[in-house]
Amino acid sequence: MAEHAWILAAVPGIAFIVMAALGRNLPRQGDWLAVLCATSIFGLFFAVLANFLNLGGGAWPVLNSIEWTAIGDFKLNMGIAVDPITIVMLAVITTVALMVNIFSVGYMKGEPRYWWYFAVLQLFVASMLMLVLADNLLLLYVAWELVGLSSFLLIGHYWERRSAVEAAKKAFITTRVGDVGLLIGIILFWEATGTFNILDIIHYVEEGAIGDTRLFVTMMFILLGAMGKSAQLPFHVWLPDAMEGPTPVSALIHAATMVVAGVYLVARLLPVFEAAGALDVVLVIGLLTALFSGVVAFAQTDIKKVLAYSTVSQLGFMFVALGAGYASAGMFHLFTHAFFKALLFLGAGSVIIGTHHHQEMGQLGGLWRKMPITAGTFLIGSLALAGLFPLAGFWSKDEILHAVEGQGTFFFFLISIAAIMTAFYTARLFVRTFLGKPQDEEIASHTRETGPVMTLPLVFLAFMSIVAGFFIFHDFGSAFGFPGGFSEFVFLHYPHAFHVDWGLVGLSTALFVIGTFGGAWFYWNGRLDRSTVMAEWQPKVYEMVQRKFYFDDLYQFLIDRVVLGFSYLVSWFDRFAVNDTGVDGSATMTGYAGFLLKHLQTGRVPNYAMAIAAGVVALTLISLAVGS
Amino acid sequence: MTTEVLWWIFAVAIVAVSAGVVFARTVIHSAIFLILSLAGVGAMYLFLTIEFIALVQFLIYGGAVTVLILLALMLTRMGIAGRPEPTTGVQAPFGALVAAGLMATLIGVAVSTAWPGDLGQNAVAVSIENIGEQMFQNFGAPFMITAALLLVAFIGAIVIARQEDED
Amino acid sequence: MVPMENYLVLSGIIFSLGVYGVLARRNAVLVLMSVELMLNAVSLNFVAFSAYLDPDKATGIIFAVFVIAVAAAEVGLALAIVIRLFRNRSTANVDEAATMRW
Amino acid sequence: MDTAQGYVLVTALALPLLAAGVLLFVPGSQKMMARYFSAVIGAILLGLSVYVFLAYQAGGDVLQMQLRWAWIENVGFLGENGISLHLGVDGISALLTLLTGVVAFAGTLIAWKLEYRAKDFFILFWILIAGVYGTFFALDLFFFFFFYELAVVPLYMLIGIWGSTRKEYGAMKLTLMLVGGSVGIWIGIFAVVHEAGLGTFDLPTLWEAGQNGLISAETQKIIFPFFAVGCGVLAGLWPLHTWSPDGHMSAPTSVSMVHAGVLMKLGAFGIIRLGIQILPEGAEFWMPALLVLGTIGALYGAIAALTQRDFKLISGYSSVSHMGYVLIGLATLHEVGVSGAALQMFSHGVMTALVFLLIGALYDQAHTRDLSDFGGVAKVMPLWVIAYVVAGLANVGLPGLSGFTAEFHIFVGAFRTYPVFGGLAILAAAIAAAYMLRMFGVVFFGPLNPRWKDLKDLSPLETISAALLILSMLAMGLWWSPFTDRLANTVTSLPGVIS
Repeated sequence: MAEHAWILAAVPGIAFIVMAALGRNLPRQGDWLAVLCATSIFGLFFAVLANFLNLGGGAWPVLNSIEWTAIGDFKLNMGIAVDPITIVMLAVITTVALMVNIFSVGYMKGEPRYWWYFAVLQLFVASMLMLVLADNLLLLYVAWELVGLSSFLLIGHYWERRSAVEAAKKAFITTRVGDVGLLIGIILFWEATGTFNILDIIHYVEEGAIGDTRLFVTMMFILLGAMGKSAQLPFHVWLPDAMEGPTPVSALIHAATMVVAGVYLVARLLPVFEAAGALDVVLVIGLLTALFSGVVAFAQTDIKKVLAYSTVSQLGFMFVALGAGYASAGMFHLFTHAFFKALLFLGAGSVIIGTHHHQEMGQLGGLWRKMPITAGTFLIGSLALAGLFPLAGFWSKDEILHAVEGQGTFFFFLISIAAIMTAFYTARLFVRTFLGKPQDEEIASHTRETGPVMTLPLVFLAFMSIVAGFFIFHDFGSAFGFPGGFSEFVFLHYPHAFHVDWGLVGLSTALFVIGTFGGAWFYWNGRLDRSTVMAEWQPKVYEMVQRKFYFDDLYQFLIDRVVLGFSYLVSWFDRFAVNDTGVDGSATMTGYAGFLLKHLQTGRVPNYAMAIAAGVVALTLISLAVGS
Repeated sequence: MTTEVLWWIFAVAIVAVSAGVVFARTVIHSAIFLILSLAGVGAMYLFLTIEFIALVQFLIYGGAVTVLILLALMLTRMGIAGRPEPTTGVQAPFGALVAAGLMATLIGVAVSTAWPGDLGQNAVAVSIENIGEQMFQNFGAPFMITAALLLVAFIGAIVIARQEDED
Repeated sequence: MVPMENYLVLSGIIFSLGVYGVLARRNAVLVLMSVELMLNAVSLNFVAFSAYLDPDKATGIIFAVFVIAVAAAEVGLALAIVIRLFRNRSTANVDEAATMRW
Repeated sequence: MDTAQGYVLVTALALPLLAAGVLLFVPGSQKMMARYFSAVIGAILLGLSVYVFLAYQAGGDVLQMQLRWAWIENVGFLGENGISLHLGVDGISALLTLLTGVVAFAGTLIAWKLEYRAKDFFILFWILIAGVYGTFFALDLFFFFFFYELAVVPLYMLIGIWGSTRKEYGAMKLTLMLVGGSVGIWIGIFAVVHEAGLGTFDLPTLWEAGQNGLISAETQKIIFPFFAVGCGVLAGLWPLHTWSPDGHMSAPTSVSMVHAGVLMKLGAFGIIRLGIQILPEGAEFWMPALLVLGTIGALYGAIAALTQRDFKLISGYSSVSHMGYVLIGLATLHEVGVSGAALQMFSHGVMTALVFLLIGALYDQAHTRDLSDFGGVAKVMPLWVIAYVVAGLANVGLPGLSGFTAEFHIFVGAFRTYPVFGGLAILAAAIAAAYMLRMFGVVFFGPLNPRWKDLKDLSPLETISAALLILSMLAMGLWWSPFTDRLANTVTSLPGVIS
């Protein structure tokens, strides 16, 4: 079954075609088909997993490919490769996709284009699975673009809203800039090794087939693609705006799966990154992103925006782990983060439905009374994110701290700060939304707990947020599908047996406590007087944070003034220089020459006779001169 | 020897009357000079001992064509009315220049070229029988065409010059 | 006998005078007479060539005959045009008949 | 078998001419008759084109379905096979034949709603199509040029009579520029025939002459620019592209489709047929220059398209950009790059035909093409928007559609030979995303402008045409090998092409 894992991608792909073609006419607009599809791939995943484990480590990675196209010496194969890292991604994608599909049935009820939403969701799942199954970079790129397309379509689902259209456009174009880099990098790999196959490339690189400088340049281009998709600085701007999409989409695409594609790519190619000496770049970018978005998250008031910046920040954590050379730590954080962040987003979605489309923290508060299940699961998710022992987030963050330990005190200090910030804004988010008194009685009076179709996925994900961290343990992992525990399973050239470092646990807990209590103290019981202290004390700084350090403004300026300005210049050049001067100009010159020369045409016979006679004389003389 | 002297006298006379054609003040004078010039050229044909062509020259040119021209002059009442306006156009000086250049070229070419197969003093007379044979054996078709051309041309001339009713 | 070059030079002089007449004179009939001069010069040339270079074939002479015939046709037509011109525009000056221009 | 298949080519060539001849005798008032007749002819041509493409054996000889009818031999300087109607297809022309069939059929259906002098339109239309087929089939320089011109000339009347915005200007400029290019080609053709000294216009013979030194390297370097620039005008070579935006703006819908979809490809095809195949050394010498111009065109068109306000201008500039890719692909002289160029010709052909179809469908109702007049059109014209989004995404180079297949090959070829230009070309693809999405955002989405609430969606005929074109894009995007396999032998056989 493992070598036929492509079926996983084929099932939602077919579902997409069926639903796009017939969706509107199916009973219930085909949402049952979507859930059925998600369930079946969830089940198929276990079939793949069982088969994969049965084959045993010797048979890994499981390969299956066909010849795709050939022109002369240029041969191209397409296929799948299933190895532990793929299995981890498959686990995340199928699980979260199932939860989101179920949740969406409740969330999207009565929304416009209900069928289209589910159809595109299947397209996304198919592409995402293809992305992680691909055995070569070209297929990966194809899937990479297709997930981008699905993301574009889903962010812009409410296209009657101008802001949704703008956000979709921004997401597509920003990631597209990174994709240019990725494609260049992929082709540079082919240029150096003559293959797109990931395993072959790693093999060639380890043999030293690519020169140092060239390899470094290639990896920088690849990294651009990863940064664009994973919203790393300075490409992060699209992710918060992407919250214009329906909330379940944010949970699936913009928290759990698509945005971690960059992390997945870097983890996949980690040996190459290391050979190229590019790990430090990854580390620094991740660290900057983690700190930057942690700070910006403080000043956000929209639940989803806070979660979005939190996601950016957590992706930064993953990059930091990869940059430190610990693929397992990065992948583990990816794994746990997928569950609790999906939980938080779906929780936010539940809040939005329960309060009838309100997501500003300033209007909420005290929701736990009205929505106990949502509040409870959200609390679990928050604590997991903030890193409470022994929830999932704690273990993965612990791994990252452990990884960074080796990179020097400075980096360790900064990543600790970032961890505190995580706990702080998470606490702020939970306290302001669920605790204290309702800020708006009108909204509060209408608030109801959402139905089971939405709360059940929350409960399941909350459960996963608690237990997912335990996969790091040897015995637990072996018992539940990851033999040897997570980090041994996904060792990827970095055998790193896990053991609990109690010193780190203590430190980690201390970071959690500082951050959480800080956040809770500031915002407890709707005490906005405390929380506005910062804004009053340093209004400039506060504004800077609130304006996201002016990144968006800078980009807007660059696009409006520089890019479009250049375009106007080129258009002007084309009109006036090339067309009016060059093309029409030559026509005008011809006309003007005719205007001048027509005066030779006097219409008087003697003039013509004169010309003939003079011509005869001249020609005779010339022919005589030439002849002699 | 006498022939040559006579030839030179005729040659100078032809040049003189030809100049008279183009420089004469009135058109009638030009016409008279033209008749003399044509007759002179006819005489030249006699010097070449080709009597046939000389006869043609006298009959057609000296007779028919000049009569035609005089007729035209009378019809257009030119030469009768002494017109005050200049008889030469503005481009006369340039015309003189071009004509002089042409003359120099023609004379230069005529003198400097070594004509192949030049019989010189041994030139024999072309018999009228020979001309007749050549004309009707080798140039029959052009002869016919010329005849047709003449017919067409004169019909055309009549059509063009016809007095129309509305005039 | 005079050498052939004499005829050629004489014909060249007459031709050039004819050219001058065509270029310089304004009167259409005079222009026509100048053209006759030129044609005569050419005929003379042909005949001279025929007599000195190739008396057997007499091609030049036959050409001269044709030239004369065509000249007759030409004169007839041209004078008709001149008469027409004079009737329509009351002038026979060639530089005043300038409607065929841009 | 080969000759028998050659008669298929003759049929495809003669049928449109025959159709034009028959239509001459149809009374002008019988519009429906002319339409049905043309639709039938278009369908048969589509069938023949599909047959030619499918019957072309991927693993067989390069030239297939050859047929030769002698015309003028052993007269004057012409020797054996002096000028003959020599037809045949290689992989590239088989692909372009398919393109012609698809676009011509779609164009016929779109011309259905034309009311003004419908019969005369179809007569000229079929003459144009015959010219296109002839150019792709011809294996004789004389007939190549003959059909090339036959395709160009009817454009003047098609645009001048049935066009819209500033049609006289557009038609005149287009015709003058293209004919100017033809002069260069004509000079080049005579230079080649004279230099080869074989007294023949037969292309395969001349290809051999070019490769085995009968035409010296120095001469080749002199002649090549005549072909490159002459054909380049039609291919939208920068800076001789300006007829494209204006011409497209004024042309009627189905003419725009055929023009941008097929005719522009004749230029690039000419560069292969005449430039690379007859003059390999000249091609090698001049290709860097062509590469630079192609890259400038690709970037320039994309950047200029960013701020255009007229649908057709956006498509016109995007055509310049995409034909720039074709030139880049050819200029690599790399087997993958040149294949990419051929694929891009097909891809751009169907994509741009679809775009012009859609623009026409909107313009016929709205009578404006200004982007800022619209908004939220997706509400009233969902099919239209879906089709446009598909075309736009193909334009952007989204995997799964034909644009990516083609551009990927071009990029690979470019990186093997000129990496920096490859990078710039990829950058142009990113800019394409920006101008396409900008247009999507402004026109399709957002709140519906109430002025357009009565717009009608695609008519059934338009839907069929659009579906056919979309199907072609998907076919090439999803399953590469039927296309690449047919190109492989041809491309590797081109002289001077490296692997």
